[in-house]
Amino acid sequence: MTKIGYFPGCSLNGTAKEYDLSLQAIARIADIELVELDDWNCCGATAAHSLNSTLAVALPARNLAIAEKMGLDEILVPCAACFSRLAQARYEIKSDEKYRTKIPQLIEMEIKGTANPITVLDFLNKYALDKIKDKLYNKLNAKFACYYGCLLTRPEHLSTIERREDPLVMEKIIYLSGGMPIDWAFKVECCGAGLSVVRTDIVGKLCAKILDDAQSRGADAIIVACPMCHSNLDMRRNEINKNLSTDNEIPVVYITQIIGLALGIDPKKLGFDKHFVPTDKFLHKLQKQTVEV
Amino acid sequence: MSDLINKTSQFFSSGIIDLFIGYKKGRLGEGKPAFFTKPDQLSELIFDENCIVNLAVYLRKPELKKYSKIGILANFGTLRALLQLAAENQITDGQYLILTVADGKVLEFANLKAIEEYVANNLPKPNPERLALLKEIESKSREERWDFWTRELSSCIRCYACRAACPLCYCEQCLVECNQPQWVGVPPTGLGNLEWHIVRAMHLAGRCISCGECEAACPMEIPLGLLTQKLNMTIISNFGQIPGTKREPDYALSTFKVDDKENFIR
Amino acid sequence: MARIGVFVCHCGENISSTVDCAKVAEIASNYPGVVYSIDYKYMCSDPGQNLIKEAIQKHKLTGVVVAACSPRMHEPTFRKATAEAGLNPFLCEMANLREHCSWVHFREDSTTEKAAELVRVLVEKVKHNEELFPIKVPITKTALVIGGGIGGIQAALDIANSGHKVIMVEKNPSIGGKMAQLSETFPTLDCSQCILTPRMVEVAQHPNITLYTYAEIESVDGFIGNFKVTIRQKAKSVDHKACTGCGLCIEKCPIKKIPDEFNAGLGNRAAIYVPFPQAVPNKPVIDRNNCTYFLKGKCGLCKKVCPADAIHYEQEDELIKVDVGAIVAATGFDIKHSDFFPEYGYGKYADVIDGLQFERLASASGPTLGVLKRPSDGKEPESIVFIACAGSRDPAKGIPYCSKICCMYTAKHAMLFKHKNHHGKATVFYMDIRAGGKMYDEFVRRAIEEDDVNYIRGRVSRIYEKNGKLIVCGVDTLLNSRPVEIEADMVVLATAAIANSDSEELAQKLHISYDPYHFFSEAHPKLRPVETNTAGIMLAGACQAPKDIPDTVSQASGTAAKVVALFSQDELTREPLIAYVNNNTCVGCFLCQSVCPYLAIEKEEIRRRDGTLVKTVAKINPGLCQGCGTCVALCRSKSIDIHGYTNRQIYAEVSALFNRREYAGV
Amino acid sequence: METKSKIEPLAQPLKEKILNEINELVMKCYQCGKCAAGCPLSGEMDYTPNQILRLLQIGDPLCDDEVLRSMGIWLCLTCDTCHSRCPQEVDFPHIMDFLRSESIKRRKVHPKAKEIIAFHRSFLESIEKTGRLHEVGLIASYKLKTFNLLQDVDLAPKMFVKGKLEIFPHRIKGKEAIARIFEKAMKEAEND
Repeated sequence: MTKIGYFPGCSLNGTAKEYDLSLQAIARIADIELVELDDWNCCGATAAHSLNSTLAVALPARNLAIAEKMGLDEILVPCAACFSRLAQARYEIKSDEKYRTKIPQLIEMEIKGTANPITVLDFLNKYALDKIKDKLYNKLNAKFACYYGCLLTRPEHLSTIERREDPLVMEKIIYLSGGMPIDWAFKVECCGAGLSVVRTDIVGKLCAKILDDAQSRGADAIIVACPMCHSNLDMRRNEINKNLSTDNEIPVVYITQIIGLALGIDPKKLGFDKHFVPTDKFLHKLQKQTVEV
Repeated sequence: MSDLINKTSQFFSSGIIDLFIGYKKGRLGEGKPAFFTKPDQLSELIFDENCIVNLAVYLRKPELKKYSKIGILANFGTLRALLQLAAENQITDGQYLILTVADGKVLEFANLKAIEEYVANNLPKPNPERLALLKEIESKSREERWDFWTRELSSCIRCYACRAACPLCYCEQCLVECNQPQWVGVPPTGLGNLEWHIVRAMHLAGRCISCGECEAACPMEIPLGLLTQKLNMTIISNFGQIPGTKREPDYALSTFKVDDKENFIR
Repeated sequence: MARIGVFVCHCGENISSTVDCAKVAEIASNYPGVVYSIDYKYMCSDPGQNLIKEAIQKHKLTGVVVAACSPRMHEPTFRKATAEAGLNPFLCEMANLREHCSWVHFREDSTTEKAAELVRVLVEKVKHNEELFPIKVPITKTALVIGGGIGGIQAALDIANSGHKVIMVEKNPSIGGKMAQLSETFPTLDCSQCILTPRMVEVAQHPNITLYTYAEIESVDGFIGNFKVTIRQKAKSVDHKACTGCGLCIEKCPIKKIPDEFNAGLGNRAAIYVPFPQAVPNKPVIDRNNCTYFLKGKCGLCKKVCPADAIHYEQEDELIKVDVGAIVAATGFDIKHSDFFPEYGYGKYADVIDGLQFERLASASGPTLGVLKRPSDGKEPESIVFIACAGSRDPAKGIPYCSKICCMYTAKHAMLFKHKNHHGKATVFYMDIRAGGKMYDEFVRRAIEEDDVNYIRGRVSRIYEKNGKLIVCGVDTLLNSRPVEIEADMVVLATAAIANSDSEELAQKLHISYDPYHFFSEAHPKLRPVETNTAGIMLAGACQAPKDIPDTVSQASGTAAKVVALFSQDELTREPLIAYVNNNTCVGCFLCQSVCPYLAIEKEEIRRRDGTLVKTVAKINPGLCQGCGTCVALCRSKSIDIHGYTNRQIYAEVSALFNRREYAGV
Repeated sequence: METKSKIEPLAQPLKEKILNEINELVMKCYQCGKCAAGCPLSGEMDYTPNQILRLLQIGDPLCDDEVLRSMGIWLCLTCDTCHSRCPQEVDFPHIMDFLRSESIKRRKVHPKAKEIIAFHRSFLESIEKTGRLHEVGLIASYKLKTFNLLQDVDLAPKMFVKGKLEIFPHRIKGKEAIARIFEKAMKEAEND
């Protein structure tokens, strides 16, 4: 059984429970053990990054140090925002002498930067796809708009994705899982997650463009790999629809949920009932066979 | 041994050679270079582990000019010397009949390519005692090394036996014999000795085939081979070129490349 | 006995402000062999030179040391003066008191002392100098022109019209180059083909020009006046002598869907083809990579229908050796192609095209016969966005330079569009308008003022497609960076002009240098703009840097003048400061051969009178040797030396430095 | 009694500080506007990215002041679109980070940005206390700070029903260690 470090981050314990559920379900089928970091802490998110640059490195660095101590080489970080913070912290520690000496004093732990954070897309490509491809159960008879947002594709020094302006890695995963990815124009545009609470008006405008494009090209669902993108596009739907002429009802689902469906896992166990935008119609469109996991 | 003698004798009788350079037994049991011009002399021909002299050194002697077809019995050092001489345009493919004895069998090399293959397959490992000695010298401080070499070289009497024994020292006029300008001081004392041996080592850097003849020839027992060996090791580790293994020129110290990363010459 | 004269120059105050020049002259007068010594304010002036000339004659000098500035500056001056006084010019040497002493030290006694030492070293050297005589090299009065675009055509015609032979090599099946692909030309809007094609015909018919099309340079050896060039004539599979150019083969060829290079991929051609109707020569070649006969061994339709029996499948590449005296590289440029602009969807959206494709769409000979139709659906566009600096001035994409031609051709494109569609909307996104040139800025103003082209200052961030329209997202930086989104039917990217993909390879064959972007380097950016650092090889056109047609033609004529000036002499004179071999001591190991950067070392056989070989020794080719001295340093037996810098001379200099004596109480 | 006179150093242009402290050269910007064209928020900003760079390029204290008081620096989402498309490779998000901390340090924060900072502060407080983010605590604290008492009231019950809100925070074992990290990092920021 493959063992890999796991940093769920605060969202997957709260607003993005379905992401955690579906990811764990896939991992079980793919025979991968996700080893949660002991007593991990919040990465600091945009807040630390906006207010205190030292804190912005120190908070994620503590998690990296924990992983190192646990002997983990790779940490799966499903939240793109957390991934960005962890990867940036590792980058700073490895490239900046100042941080190399300062951080161990702050976190009171040794850190070399040996544990490498990876995104959920890296994880699926590298560990899961091969193992689940024989276990695919359902044909995903729907069109999917794969949405990357900013933090999976940028900045260049952290991203592992090729063709940053027009990435295809998520599309490839969806295609291999039996779905039909569509070409659309807003897959790497920013949804405005950092201002979700304080400037919901702006978020509404940005997300409206994204949803509108996906709808006009006939997508049945938007696929995301980031809880920030998800909460913006899903929970803020009322705010978004104020900017659109007609109500947009496209469900926003995690890539892990879609793969879960392809594997025949019961939608409830994948947390489909936890979305704000109803997913019934979408699920109905797909075949309904399920397996026990 | 009869096989070797028989074969050589046949080469004489069929007119393939009119001179054969080999070894006969010396007074102390050593293999002594011997020049055979008639088959009936061949009873003295021997080849064993005591035949260490590098016979390639004779090939360019003017005395041999009257012979048109020469055969040579080559030990491993001689074979490498032959390859290096070919790379340096001094002998041509097919010019000599070249024999060696391996595992009791006589081998005749059809051409230089065959020698190249044979050499490649039989390259010996460096002598560990030698390597230990080199390591020991390397571990000394600069001053200690300077003292070591000035002491060793101060005994040089400038007999130039090292030059005479070396199969690759074939210049018609050596630069020590040039007096305008006088590159190297003539009297066998401090600086002049140092100059001579450094020049000699540099001239063999990347060319020395490590036969050990220079050191064996030195009447003052100066460990000359260490200098060339150290230079060779540096070249092998930096450029991967092993002298005396290729019949085409492949000389680390003299190759201009258009895409050289240093642009001093463009 | 040596009789040396020393001439110490003050260089105004450049030397005398820190060096006591009179003292240097006085000290030098005590050096062994020095019979005359003097200082003067400006030694390079007429009276200064006369001092030298008079002293040579009056004191019967055998050597001259001028202690002044760098030899780079005035060595030719003083050597000429020496020669005029009847002494071999190479018996004159310079001690560099200015750059090596006065400019880098303060005024102190030791500065004067150092100056005196520099003079002494040169006095010792000049005692060993020998009389040297310039080398004469014959000149083959035929020029090779590589590339048959407008640059190559102009150079070839100018040289040929001066009465010299020209060989032109063009890699494509026709000459004409990029200019043949253009629709109209700025700033006059005259038709490109109308002014170009008569010149193409002139090249083909000129008695002094031999034309090889569909041919490439295989190798170049030799040196100025004496190049030996091998040309690879690629197999055309068509006998051009027999072919009448009737076109039946092209008509019958079943393979017709090959993207047409001449139309920048916007049209198709057959596997046997003439690139365009006005091609020179106007006879087809077979593209073997796409021909069924060559791929599968059957078909042969063209051969069957050819009335002249001109199709020869068995034809092979031919290597042609020619001797030429000068080479003109006029290989032109390329433009950056697809996948370079993912944010602009270049390569993804059919209607995002490059400038050359627009030229073909606008050209009367193009795939749409001059009607602007967008590639995706053939619709005539109502709104076109033109984006300047697409890749140029973009260090992030590896091209920091300005491509120079885009500002003008973008204005032209917008104008051509507006002329064809008066109600159409033309928008140009630009960063700066660089329209330096006769009537150039007026041309851009005309596009803005008369043709109502909307120029927006700002760089486009991205382009996406929505409902059949291309949405172009930019800002107007002149309007408080207000966001601008324009719906366009077509977008034209003025993609960067780049060097040809094979330019590095050609530069290496020619032994010429190139810049980091693989454009060929000129010898001096201001004073020698058409020559390369390799004597006898010149440049014309955009192979050197992006250039428009007028600049290319001017440079080509300049290059032709250089070639004709070279050909006006029968022999070439070179400085004799080159290596030479001592045949007595050379043992012929030829390790010097691989070290020579100029391939100047050859083999020479020394034979007795009866023809028997004594030995093979190294020989320096005086035409190729540049006197760098690398071989001298390498030669173990010291058999190579260099005229003017012999081992004896250098040794004398070095020994002088080590054997210091007090010559005056400095 | 000895009195220490504290002499204010001559105002150093921000662009020099940016070069010295984070090694970004604002002079590289040639004002093409590609950043503003791609920025999802440039329409909302008082100064767009290129305009902020222009103000910095001038190097005048008044211009620097305008930058630090601008709203634009607070709207930046750090999405990196500007940087990834910049032909001159100016790492603008990096410069933005610097400008925000400088703006707080010099007490020049735009009035409308106070809510954004309040949110960030509430967020950090939540982490400082428990080691992880506690959404209920965060929202409550943020509302107290901003008096936006009605914001998102419709969301919370729904989230609770869907099991997405925890009423009580999860406190990690190493929360003292986290508190010490905060203490040291804050002290450092003050000393800078």
